[in-house]
Amino acid sequence: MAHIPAEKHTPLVLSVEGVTKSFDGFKAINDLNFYLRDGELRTVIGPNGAGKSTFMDLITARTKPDEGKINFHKDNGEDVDLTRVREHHVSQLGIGRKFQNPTIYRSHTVYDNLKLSLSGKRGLLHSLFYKESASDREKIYDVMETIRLKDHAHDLAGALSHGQKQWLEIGMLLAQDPRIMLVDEPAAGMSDEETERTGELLLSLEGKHSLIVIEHDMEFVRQIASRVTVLHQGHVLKEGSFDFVKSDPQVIEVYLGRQTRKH
Amino acid sequence: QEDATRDVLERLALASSSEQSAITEELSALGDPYIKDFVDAWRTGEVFSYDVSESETIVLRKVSEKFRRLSNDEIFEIADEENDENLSKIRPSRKLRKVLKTITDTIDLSSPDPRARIEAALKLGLSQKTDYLEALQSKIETEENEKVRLKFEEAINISLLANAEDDEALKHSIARLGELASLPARDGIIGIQNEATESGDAEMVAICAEAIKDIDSAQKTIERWGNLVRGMSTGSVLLIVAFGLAITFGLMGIINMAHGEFIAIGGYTCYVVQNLFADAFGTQSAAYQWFYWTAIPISFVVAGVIGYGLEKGMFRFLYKRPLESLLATWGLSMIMQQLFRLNFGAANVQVNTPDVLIGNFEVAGVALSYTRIFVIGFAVFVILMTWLLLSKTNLGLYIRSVMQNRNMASSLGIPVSKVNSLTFAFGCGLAALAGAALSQIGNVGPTMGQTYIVDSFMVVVVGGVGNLLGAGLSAMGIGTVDQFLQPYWGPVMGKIIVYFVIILFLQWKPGGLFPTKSRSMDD
Amino acid sequence: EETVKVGVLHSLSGTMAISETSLRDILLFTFDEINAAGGVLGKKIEPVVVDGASDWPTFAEKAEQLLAQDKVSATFGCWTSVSRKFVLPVYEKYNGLLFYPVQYEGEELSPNIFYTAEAVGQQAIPAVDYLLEEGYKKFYLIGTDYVYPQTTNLVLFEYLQSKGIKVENIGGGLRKDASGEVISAGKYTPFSHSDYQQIVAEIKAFTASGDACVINTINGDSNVSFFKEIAASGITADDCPIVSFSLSEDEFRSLPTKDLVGHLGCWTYFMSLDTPANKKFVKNFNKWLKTAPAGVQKEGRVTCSPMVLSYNGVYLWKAAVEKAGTFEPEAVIKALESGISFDGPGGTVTSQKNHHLTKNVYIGETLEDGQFEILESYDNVYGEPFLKGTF
Amino acid sequence: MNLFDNKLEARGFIVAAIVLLFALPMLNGLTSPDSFLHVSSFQISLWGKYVTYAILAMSLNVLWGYTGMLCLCQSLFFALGAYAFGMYLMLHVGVDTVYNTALPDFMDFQGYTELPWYWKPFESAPFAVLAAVGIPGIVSFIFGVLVFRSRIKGVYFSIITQALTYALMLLFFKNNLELFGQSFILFGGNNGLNGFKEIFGASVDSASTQRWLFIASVLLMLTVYLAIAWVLKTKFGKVQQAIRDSENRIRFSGYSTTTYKLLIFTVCAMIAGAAGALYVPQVGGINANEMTPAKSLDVVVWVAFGGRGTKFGPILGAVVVSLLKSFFLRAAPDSWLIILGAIFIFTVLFMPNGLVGLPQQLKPLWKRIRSKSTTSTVPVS
Amino acid sequence: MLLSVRNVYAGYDESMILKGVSIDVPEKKAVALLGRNGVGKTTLLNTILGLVGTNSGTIEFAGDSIERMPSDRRARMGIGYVPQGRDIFPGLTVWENLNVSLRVAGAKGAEAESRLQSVYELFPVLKDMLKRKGGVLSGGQQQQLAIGRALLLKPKILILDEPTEGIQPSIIDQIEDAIYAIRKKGEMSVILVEQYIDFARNACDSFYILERGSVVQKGDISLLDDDMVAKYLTV
Ligand SMILES: Nc1ncnc2c1ncn2[C@@H]1O[C@H](COP(=O)(O)OP(=O)(O)OP(=O)(O)O)[C@@H](O)[C@H]1O
Ligand SMILES: Nc1ncnc2c1ncn2[C@@H]1O[C@H](COP(=O)(O)OP(=O)(O)OP(=O)(O)O)[C@@H](O)[C@H]1O
Ligand SMILES: NC(N)=O
Ligand SMILES: [Mg+2]
Ligand SMILES: [Mg+2]
Repeated sequence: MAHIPAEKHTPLVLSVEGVTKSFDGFKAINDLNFYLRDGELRTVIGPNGAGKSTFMDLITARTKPDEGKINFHKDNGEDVDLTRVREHHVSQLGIGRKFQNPTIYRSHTVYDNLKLSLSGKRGLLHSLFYKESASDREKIYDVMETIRLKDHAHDLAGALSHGQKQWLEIGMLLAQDPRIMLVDEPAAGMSDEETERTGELLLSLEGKHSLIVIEHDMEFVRQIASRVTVLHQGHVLKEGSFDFVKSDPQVIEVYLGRQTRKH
Repeated sequence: QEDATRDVLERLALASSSEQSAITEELSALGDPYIKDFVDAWRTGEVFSYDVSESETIVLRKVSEKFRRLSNDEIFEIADEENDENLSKIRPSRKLRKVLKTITDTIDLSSPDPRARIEAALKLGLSQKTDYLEALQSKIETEENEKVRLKFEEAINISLLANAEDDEALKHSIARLGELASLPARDGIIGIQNEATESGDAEMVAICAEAIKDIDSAQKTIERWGNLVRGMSTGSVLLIVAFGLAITFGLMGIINMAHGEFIAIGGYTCYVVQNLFADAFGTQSAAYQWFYWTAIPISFVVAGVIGYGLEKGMFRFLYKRPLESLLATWGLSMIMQQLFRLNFGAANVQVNTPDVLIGNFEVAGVALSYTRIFVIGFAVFVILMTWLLLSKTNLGLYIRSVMQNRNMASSLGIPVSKVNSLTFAFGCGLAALAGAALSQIGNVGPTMGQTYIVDSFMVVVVGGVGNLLGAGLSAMGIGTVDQFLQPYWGPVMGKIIVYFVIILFLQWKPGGLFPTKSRSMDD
Repeated sequence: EETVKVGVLHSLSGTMAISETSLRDILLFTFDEINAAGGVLGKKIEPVVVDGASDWPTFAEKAEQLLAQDKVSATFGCWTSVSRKFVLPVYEKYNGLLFYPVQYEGEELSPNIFYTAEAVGQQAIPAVDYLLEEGYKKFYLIGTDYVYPQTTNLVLFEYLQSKGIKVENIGGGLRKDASGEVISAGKYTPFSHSDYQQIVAEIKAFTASGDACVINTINGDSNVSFFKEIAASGITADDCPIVSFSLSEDEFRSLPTKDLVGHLGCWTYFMSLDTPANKKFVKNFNKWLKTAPAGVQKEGRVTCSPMVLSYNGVYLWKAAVEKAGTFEPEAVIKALESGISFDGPGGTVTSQKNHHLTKNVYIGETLEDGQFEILESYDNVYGEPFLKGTF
Repeated sequence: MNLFDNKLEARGFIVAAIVLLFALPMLNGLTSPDSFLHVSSFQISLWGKYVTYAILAMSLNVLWGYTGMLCLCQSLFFALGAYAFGMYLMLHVGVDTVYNTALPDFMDFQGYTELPWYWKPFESAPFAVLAAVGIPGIVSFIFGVLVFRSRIKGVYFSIITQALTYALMLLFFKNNLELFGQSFILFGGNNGLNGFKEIFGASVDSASTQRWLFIASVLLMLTVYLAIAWVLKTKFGKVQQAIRDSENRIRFSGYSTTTYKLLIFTVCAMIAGAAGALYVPQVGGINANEMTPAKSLDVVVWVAFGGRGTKFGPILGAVVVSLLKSFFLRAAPDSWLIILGAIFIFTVLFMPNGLVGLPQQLKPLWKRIRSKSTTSTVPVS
Repeated sequence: MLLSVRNVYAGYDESMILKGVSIDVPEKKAVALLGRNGVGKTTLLNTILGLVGTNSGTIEFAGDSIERMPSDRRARMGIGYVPQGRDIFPGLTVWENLNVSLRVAGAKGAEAESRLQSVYELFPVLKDMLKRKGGVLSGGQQQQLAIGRALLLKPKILILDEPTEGIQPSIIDQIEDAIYAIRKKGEMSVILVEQYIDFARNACDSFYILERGSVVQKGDISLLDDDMVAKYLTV
């Protein structure tokens, strides 16, 4: 079903080929093929349990596939098989992720959460002798501005509300400035207006970064999506423009339902 | 005939050591089974001399708390056993006992108990005395039990090692002993082999070597099976101790440093109940035999109640600070240990074994004591009980939910604080059950639990924290590996290797045999 | 009223409390007895009791505290050899005086310690002599893995061979160094070992052909597991007697004595000794227990060799102080070295120049009530700490 | 970068340094024993021992308090350091008058006439000092690689470290190690190493040696304190704490937690080893008893008691618990366990932040008392 | 009034989050609780459940004052809670997660069966996954489980903290229908915290808006107009 996109503006950054993953006999991901272009913003939708988060787990080496290859194409033309490296290495390659459930460093302040996420070296010596530069600080403040947690800069992240944690994790992703951003349900727990702002934020990142965004909020998807992949039972069910997938009867049946909600 | 025997025995008991040898001759001629009965009683301090008058001394035998006159079995009232000047305990000298032993062994050759016949035969065979050889040879004719016959044959051949008429007969005996895989004969055959080597009798040397090889290979097989059986028994000890831990630690997340002391509560409860029974019924009574079976449930309840109280008074406040529970339980452990010392003395105390658990069970050369068999059975019982509780009852379901998420459980209406208290009480009760079981194979004292704690923690992690089936399997595995390593490496190196094997095992399965699966980030 | 301070340094908590608490008790009794009789040089004894907590650095610390802060005239204490090794330099540094009461391996001689304890020659050797006399031909050696059993068994290994016992008839295993010399004989288990199934199976096989006995130097609570396993396996004292060197009447309180009936012990004192001195001693101790301070267990108490050797130590010290006319350790040691006798519950003991005691040795057989029946005695055996390599 | 959190801490540090490094040694060395200012050698060596305990506690605190690894083998590393240095001391006891050999007595017992090859290097003082730090370092590194690589953590980590302690304890209790049919003499078995005479050519027991050992211990403690304070202020310290909170998460931020943990674990083991090396000449011996799991738990108790995850807590905990224990061992030999146990339970129930948290905890109470006393003077309007 | 919260002050450790909040939930009515991130909505719900203690103020439920009661008693009195962040029991299977509710509610036999059927109808996926551990479900599946579990209790009042988070559109519709049906049939009262204003509008009778720990607006749901949304719910 999936195919390499026809428009050849930019090179691929990620190709997922023939990936299968099962848990105790249950195939969560089933012969999945997926390609992402440099600078592309791809939206992934699909029913609960379709395997979207598992897909991100596979890319970030949190889970190892049973079969298939996941290649990250570096700028220098080198390929890295992401199924053979460890999580921190994936991150160092420039793949960042926001998890579905907000995960942050609870007993660090908002500021330190961002500081730890800032792009840069991750070695032992580096972190021992790292000195915070003015530009680093500026960057952190910029991010805090964007996620509107400036007032909470020195509050412990564990004490934030659910929505604020979501924001903080988005901020951590921004601070990390990775080449590929994997964003799992960024709009969950946000108000309509915030959701829209998040959409704008993501759109502004398009081009500079490659993004994979998972969301269930159709309004949000409409806002950001040029290209949508629909996953179902671990496999690509449909791929195409928002309007194309939205009106697909199969997608409606397994995912969208009657679509009575008006906005 | 018994009257005659009794008469001789009375004379023997009162005789001076110089007169005794003559009397034993008489006795061996009698061959009455009562001799054995009496000799046992004599040896274990149940026989007394009593001065009826200046000149007359009689022999009394204490049978279930009553004194009976040896000669006529009349009950003889003794008002004050402790302070009666005329009464004094008598016992056979070491030398006399040895003589009596061969007499009783000969008697035992006709015992109705096949095991007694076997043992007696081997003893008499090993003595390699011609008199006994004859006795054995005549008995084997009438022996009907096939197993016993084989043993008789073995005994005869062992005796023949020293008494064979000629070299041919000797060679035959040796070969037969090899076939019979007779371990008792091994030393004797080696002796013959050595002599033969010196005298240059190559054929004899070869026959001996062959026999020894047979014996050794049979012994190897016995050893292997023995290791397996002993491994299970070691494993079940670990398991019993580990189950309480699996509850308090695996499920509740409380690192209970006082777990060992709860085990000791079980041991001491058995001790106290034993003493109460002894006071109430006397140690000779049939009722006394029940002390242990009564003590088991009591120990569970006692520890459970104490655990319940402690949970209410202390641990309740610590769920939000699980690491602190380590410090609290450490303090608790110190206090409990010293309270045991102050109450029961610093020395260990002694818990008796009920008569039904005395002795061992032997199959094909592999022996396992009844206490060990009991412990294996007890472990199975504890597993079943715990499994039933956790998976088949409301409380079990509540326990598991509360342990997973306290707040959510209470938001759903589960009485969390009650469940917590009951779970902790249950864990403590299990610990005490372990103590009750251990009282049969080890010592009972203030630090009795500590010995097993490290091993039991290993059982819990190898099984997968919070997984009871895993705990069962890992306990058996660890026990068996331990027993198989011991013969080669000795108990200490064996144990060290077990630990390193476990470390390597966790390399392969870091979450234990049955790791808890979760997609959550923070575990 | 003037007093003289003495130290009591035993473990009242931890693993060794099982054994050592009784020694604290007997010492308190002895001091009370002496004080009631007028004290020493007219001064009452004031004991300073400290808990060594079964922890050797703690022993060293408390020993130093007794010497440096309390300035005790003498100390009575220690059970394990390692605790003695840890306090030894302290006594030498402060030039103090320690009385050590528990059977030990020898191979040591400190000018500041008096070893009232049984040396190997006062326990193991007589016991083996007895067994040889009884006609035993195979000896299985088992012990706890530490210096006392290791050294004792090494001495016995040499001794048995000198008596014509073949190496293959000495069970438990041998360990040799690179040059092939035997450096360790016997089977060893760690402290508090509790699983003797394997070893008992081995012993059973070893004894299958008869005339075998076991020399047991297991220390502490492992003995319970060991004897329970032995009893369950059907090995009886008649088939194969076990002679234990670290089981006294006090340990029997916690052992299934029914299972031990007929097995042997060897000490320089037994509670069952039928002498007026012993009768009086036992009676007085029991009387004292009724009024003993809190913390002293009052029921079911017995006396045993380490207790009596502690008791003897105090009286020897008293006699030496009186002879020297001073509490100064140096003078007291001199007096002791000159040979002082005391008629103790186990017979007369005499201090030797080499800081050990000459005393009577008894072989006993265990009875079901936890007492020994005395089978044999050897009078006035000289205490010699250096036996290794002498056979 | 300022290493201290506030002025109070900085001043406290300087005062402590002066008192411990100068005042106490001087009161020991320069006053006459009868003077009431005199600090006895006994006190000096006692406090020297406590200081090494404090260092040990600090090293555990870095693991447990700051990185969330409840390590139950910290006193194993301490003991390894002590053994390494103890071996050096053991080889410098001179020719014993009893045996007429320079070999350690336990070797002589077993008929050794020559020092085995693996003991030989320890005749050299520099080697022994290096080994005291290096052996715990190597052991912890190898063990750490195994454990961290396979992501053993949480209670699994605690228990596996306990198993390591236990296994090595059993080994060190042995007199001989039998391998390949040969026996190797180990480290004195249950008796361990003791009876030392000389250290770097000076008498171990002399007052001045004890004084120098005390000073060296204090120096090490102060250095470790500063190092911890420094690391806490760096990004490394933040990574460390993030590992404690959510090790899984920080991997996705690109940090190799395995490497971080390995370094922390190894360095802490080396610190513990160094403390052990300083401990052994001050105590006069080492045996495998120091490796029992209970000893490692003692350290955990010190840290929890003083205040986990605080810089000063472990020091306070180690010293106060040791002091209390030492005091009650003599003052209440029959009931000290009960007293100390009750103190621990009290601490847990009523002092959630340990001893160091006490002032903070008492502040509101103090405020209330003060405000009460002030309101009572002000007439109600 | 089924539930009335009166002038409640509550918070964590040192920081006071709720500053004198009062809300009323009538019998058989659905109330929406709205507000920006971090204003204290979850805190308020936790206070009602007793997971966060009150400093002052009263909470009355079905005529009893409950603010000093332990959470589990409150729950057994008839408060069902679907927390934010789907606190299911990860180590229990889906079936066990559901069974907990049935056991607590004492529902057996046919009664239990019918309750289960209605949950399966709403969330068919759960039925296929009864044997799977809760912890391995996908986010949306966990959310469905959490809602199902609360429904099985048949509480007098159902408290939902952003229940639609992470759920696919078709099922959100069904949840909306379900709440609507509950209201219609008068089965239970509902407190709904939502960011999805339309969802709240469709599902609820009245609303409260929280800002910095205080109620700033309340009224019938029809009064919730775009101005109000703009003023209080956008940034
Ligand atoms: N470790 C695991 N063990 C067993 N099953 C798993 C595991 N991880 C995921 N699954 C199953 O795989 C399927 C896909 O889960 P995943 O979280 O990827 O779904 P999703 O598309 O992200 O759904 P949602 O929209 O609800 O977040 C689910 O049915 C889930 O139960
Ligand atoms: N555990 C906690 N400790 C301290 N402060 C907390 C804690 N949880 C929440 N807070 C603070 O309380 C305030 C209210 O949080 P709450 O979770 O009630 O917000 P909310 O209205 O539910 O927000 P959201 O829409 O993001 O879920 C927030 O400012 C948050 O920082
Ligand atoms: N000296 C002893 N028994 O350790
Ligand atoms: Mg998902
Ligand atoms: Mg909320």
